[in-house]
Amino acid sequence: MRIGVFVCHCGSNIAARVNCAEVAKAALNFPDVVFATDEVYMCSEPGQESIRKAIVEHRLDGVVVASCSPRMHEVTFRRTVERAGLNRYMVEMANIREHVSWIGHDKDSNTRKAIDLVRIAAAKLRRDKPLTFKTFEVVKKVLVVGGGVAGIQAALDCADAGLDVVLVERKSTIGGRMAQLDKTFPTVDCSTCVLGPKMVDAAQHTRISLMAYSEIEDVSGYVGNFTARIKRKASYVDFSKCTGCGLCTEKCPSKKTFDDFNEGVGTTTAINIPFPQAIPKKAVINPATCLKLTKGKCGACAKVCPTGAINFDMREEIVEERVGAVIAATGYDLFDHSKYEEYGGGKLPDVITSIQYERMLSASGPTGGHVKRPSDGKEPKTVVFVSCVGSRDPAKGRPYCSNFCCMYIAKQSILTKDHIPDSQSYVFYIDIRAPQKGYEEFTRRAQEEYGTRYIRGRVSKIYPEGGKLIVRGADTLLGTQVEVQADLVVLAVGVEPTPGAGKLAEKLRISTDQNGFFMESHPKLRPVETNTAGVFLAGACQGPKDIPASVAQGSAAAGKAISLLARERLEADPQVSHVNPKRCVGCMKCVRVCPFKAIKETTGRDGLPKAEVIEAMCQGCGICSVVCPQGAVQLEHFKDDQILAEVEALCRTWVAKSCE
Amino acid sequence: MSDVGGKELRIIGFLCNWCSYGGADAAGVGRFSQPTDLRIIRMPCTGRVDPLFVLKALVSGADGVLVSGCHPRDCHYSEGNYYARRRLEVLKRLLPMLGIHEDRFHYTWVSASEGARWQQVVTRFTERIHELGPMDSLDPELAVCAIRELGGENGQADQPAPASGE
Amino acid sequence: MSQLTELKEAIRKALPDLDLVLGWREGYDALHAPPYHIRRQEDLEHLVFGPMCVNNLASQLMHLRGKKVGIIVKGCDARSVVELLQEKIVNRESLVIFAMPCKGVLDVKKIRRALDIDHAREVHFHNGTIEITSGDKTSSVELKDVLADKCLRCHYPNATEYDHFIGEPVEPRVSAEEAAADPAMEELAGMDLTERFAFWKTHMNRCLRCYACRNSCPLCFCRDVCLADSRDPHWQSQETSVREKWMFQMIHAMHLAGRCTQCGECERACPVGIPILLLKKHLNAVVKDLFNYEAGIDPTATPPLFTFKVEEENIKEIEL
Amino acid sequence: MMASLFIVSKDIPQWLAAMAKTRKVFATQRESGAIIFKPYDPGREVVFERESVTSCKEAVFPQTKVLFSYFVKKNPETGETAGVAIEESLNKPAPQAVVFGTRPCGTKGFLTFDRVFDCDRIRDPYYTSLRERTAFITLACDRPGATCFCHWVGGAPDDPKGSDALLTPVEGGFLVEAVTEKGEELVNEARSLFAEADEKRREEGAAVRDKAKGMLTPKPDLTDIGPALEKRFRDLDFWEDMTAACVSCNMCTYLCPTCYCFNITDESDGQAGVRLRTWDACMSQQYSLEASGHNPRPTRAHRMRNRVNHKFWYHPKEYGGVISCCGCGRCVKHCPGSVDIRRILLTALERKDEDAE
Repeated sequence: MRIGVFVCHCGSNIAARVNCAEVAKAALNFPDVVFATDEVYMCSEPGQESIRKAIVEHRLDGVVVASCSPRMHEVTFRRTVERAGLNRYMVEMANIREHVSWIGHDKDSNTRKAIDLVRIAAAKLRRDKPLTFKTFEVVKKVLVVGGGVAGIQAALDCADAGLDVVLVERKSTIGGRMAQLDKTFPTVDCSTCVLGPKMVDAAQHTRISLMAYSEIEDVSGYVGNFTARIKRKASYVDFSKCTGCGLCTEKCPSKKTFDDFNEGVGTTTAINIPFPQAIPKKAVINPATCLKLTKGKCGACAKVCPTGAINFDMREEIVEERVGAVIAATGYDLFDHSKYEEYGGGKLPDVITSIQYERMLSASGPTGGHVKRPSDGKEPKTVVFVSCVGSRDPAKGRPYCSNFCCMYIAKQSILTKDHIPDSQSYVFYIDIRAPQKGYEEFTRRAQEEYGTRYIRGRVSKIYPEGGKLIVRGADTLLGTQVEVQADLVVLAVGVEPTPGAGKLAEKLRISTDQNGFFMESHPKLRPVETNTAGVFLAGACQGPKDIPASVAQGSAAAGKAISLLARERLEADPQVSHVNPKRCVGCMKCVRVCPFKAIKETTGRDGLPKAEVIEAMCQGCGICSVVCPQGAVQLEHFKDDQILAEVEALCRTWVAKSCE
Repeated sequence: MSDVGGKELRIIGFLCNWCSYGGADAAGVGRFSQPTDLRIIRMPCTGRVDPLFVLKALVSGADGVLVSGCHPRDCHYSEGNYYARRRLEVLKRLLPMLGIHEDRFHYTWVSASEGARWQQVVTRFTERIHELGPMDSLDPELAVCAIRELGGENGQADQPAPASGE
Repeated sequence: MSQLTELKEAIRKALPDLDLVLGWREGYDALHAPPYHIRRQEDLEHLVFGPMCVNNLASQLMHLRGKKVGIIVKGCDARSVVELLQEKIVNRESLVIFAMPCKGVLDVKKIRRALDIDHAREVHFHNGTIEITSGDKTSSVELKDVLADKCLRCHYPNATEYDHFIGEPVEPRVSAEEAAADPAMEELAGMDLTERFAFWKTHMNRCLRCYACRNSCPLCFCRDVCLADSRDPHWQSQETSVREKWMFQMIHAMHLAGRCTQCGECERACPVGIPILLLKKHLNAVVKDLFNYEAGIDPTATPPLFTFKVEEENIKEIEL
Repeated sequence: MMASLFIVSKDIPQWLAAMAKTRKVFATQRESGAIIFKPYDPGREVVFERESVTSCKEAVFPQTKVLFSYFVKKNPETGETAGVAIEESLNKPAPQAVVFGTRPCGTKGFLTFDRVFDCDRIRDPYYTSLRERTAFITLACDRPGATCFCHWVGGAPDDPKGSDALLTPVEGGFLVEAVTEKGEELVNEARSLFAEADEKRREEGAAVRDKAKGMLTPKPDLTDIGPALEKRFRDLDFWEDMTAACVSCNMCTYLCPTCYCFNITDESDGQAGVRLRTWDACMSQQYSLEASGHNPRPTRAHRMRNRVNHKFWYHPKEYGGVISCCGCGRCVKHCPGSVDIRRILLTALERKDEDAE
């Protein structure tokens, strides 16, 4: 083999702390290395051109690039060598930037380390062989998980581009958090008026199949060919018959059911349609409170239903869908403020969450848009907003900012004044975060036009006294203690991943970050991709974000899915496992452990069982390789011999050194 | 911090491409300085890390071996690190019976976002290997000794080359 | 009817449906009973059973795939069969298991050490002693002093998986706790790291790389395509250095982790007395501790290293 | 042959130490119950009472021999190959060596090696360079065991063939007879340790040898063993039955004093490497494995047939009728399956008139 080694200075990023010329010189002495050079920017056009030229001039059949992380530029250099006529897999990278120059201060040690990393890359490359990829057909269908505004946007964009979409929503209606909101900032326009038409579009789009009241059971397969098993939960109402007339909800005698949509502000019936604009507008029975389902008596809804849609024998069912891409848009949940003992631990009726307040403000909400204290139903005159409840508080395990609370506090204080003109709002805040277009002006309006009083400081205690709530906190600007006698306290509870997010991440084989939000592939350059090909992210499931950001990300994720599925066939990564039938003894341990069911049992020429890899299904993890005691299963480009060569390349130099 | 105790030891890291290799990248991006003894071998998944690679490294002259992958539940291939956890734990408990200090081997989970944690892992592990010192050596390989006799280590054989093999 | 007669009778009846039955026959002296194949009724006359039947016949099953095979097993051998069933090397339908309750087998090396005998013409067992006639001299020794170590701590004298159980089950020699106590393990455990390193270096130095350990192991069924003498993948050179020889034992031990039934054939087979079973015993203890698993008990179980739990009760992540 | 001398048992270490001054001395020592050949170490006891497990062939035919090492030189400017430096191990003189305490059967094993590695057609320099420099001090056998059959194959418990000196155990010490000049030299180097053996001692020695011979079991006539094996060549059922206890390991061949097969492998990192000659074993599946994956000896039955046939049929055919088995019985005694080569021979002989189907 003839190997060329290309050492990148990365400007001064590498060169300042690694003697690149020396690395190149040392590399020239490695087995099979016949060319070595160093360049200022290997990834630049002249840099890539020098690789191409050297390949031709020196008849190279493999290239080591010592530069930044392969996670950054492996694809770039694969294209470079391909342009020069080599197989794209005949490149290995030595990461001498992130793993060397950026972390080590001593130039000599760094240079030695860089030489070693080039040595192992060359040792591995010697055992690389050209790989040719196979192509496979893609399913031109997208699964969108979550029917909030981000999911709806993603579904609509995909469908408009001609892709079929399965939109799965856990609740009985799409709309998500946005549907719960009364108004949106900074325009203070009606949330439902903005969202409603989009929901209708989604429901009526011929390419979108809406699966409400359903959850993802599991997802198998790989990019272009996922199989999702979707659980349709038992709603006890035949959606194909239900017209959403609502007669059943009027007759239902079980009226003490927790009102999920209204966040427990008021109660609802066991059979329920969450809100008038629900899409699909279908009733769903809550089995925990339904008298028929719990006690076997009643059935009032069935009697009144004009279409006979009620079916108490309904069972959940699993529906299988084959899709080519998945967009996760599962949104967010809210922090449980009962963890704040000092704020009453959730036991003070007049300390409510911002989303409960939002429902109260909503004309279609449980109070008909009248702001009432939960304890006595009276209109509050003094309303205190407390920001960062479960945000920016490492002690509560919530170190991050929830992004949009500052803005909705401003909005809610404005709305409070609109609803109760003689009211006074107070806001306890740490910082006011209003960086987007029109946001800063909006918070100023709250203060200047609506007289909301902003107090910079944390609230230390909330306790009831004489029918009021005493909110005690610090005013850090004045350096004094403040006490406000409030009628109602609204806690701006922080944002957290939905409870099912972790499980869904496992099913989709994507990562979550330290806070449980789905992790993007690259924080800057691949913000909607994940490390699992074909799975994209939209909305607050990736991190707290407001409506415009969620909508933008929904479109972005859709764009990624569209460009992926625009191709008829995808290229399968050829770095897959292969079974050498001469070595296979047929113990099928590999079959047992393969997470992708990519290895099957066949019969060898000797009539004995042998394992065989289904290449299109293999994802290249290499678990099989380790359980095969005789090394019959080998993962291309991560073969035993390659890893052993890397180990030996490192140890052998050291052994030789220690002999001295 | 780059030079622990003045002399480097041979430490090999097997890192999963998706999490810990990215974590090490993140540490680099964050300029979290670390000792330079560690040499990282990139693996597709900790599920690919055969415990025998670790043993091979240790008997071949490595003073310490570090394996790092995705946190449980975060495996890119959904299950690789679960298998790895079992194998590597068994391996860790085998080492003392071989007369090899179990601290020469460590396995851990570092995600792609945990650059600071990676810095901590590398720093502590390197310090620990330096506390243990170089590994007891076995007989040097024949090849190594033979090459040394030839003076070939610097690529400068001391006799004129017979033209064989060309 | 004696146990042997009963066994012969059972085999006689089963033989027409089988290609062969694995058993032990009389050897070159009364202390050795080599494995042999019973194919015809007349072969049965050579069949013997007793404490000299040391070989684990399950080692042969790999070579006999595709055939209908009968196998005579002791309690410990049966565990190897169970493991092979688990690993789908053996098909239960094409196997007929004749289970013999076992009171222990001899360790010929111990006998050689205890008694100065050249040729054991006759061997008799009674009342816990073994009486050996060599030349014109008869000497005896207590059976417990010449039984294989594994038998002294045996907790599985009766096969758990069988088609025919011959005779009455015997009581385990010791309780489970006593079975766990192992002087050889304790000795190794009592050493410090340097001593243990030196211990293995010394022992491995005399290893011949003859692979008697590997090939006697009922679970090393990939012995013909073993990593130790493969060029692709190239894990090992053929050099007989301690490094290579020890590495092979590490491969052997790791590949058996969670699978080894401690039948002891590897150590018995070693011509130069390397205590290679120690590593496997240790790993078995580790596996028991971590996964509460013992190999070769349940034919439907999955060996612990080929499965996992999302939450491992007994693996605590150690922070540096 | 030199007149008999006598050495008391406790002086043996002194003799060994004297020889070890200028030579590499291999002697039988006990490790974990197994008697093996190891380089002499004054701190360790040399044991004689039993035949060693390992044969002494390591001394002349090391299990691993570096034939040569090489290094591909590169032009430091261009990285292109500039030649290959080779170091031949033959250029380093082998040390003088003494093997102490082999039995006559084991010592005789090298006569088989000589026929193969040092004959008219071939002179293997790696072998002969060591062979020439190695002397054998053999211990006559006073009590053949259950697995001994040296007399079947032309040997005897006191056969001096191949030895440089022969010791016979007697009360309190050993009778010593130098067989060759080399042997004489070894005795003379520590002459003060030896006394002339008196009549009584010589008679005692003769009695010991006679007694040993008397202990041997009756021997069969192996004249027709070649044709008998030939008859069984295609009878795979026969070999299948004979190998029912075989696990196909390499032990019998590695312990055998006459098995001389080797393998040659290169170990290289692409630039520097060694060529190794290591023992190989025909009982291993790999031995006859072809590059295509085809194996002409796919089962242990095929392989056992080769081992037995080679020793008792092919080798005698090639080398003037000499059987290449020394009858030491190691392959029987240490075999994990107690496979008895004698039974194979006897059964083949029994069925020599029977044609294979």
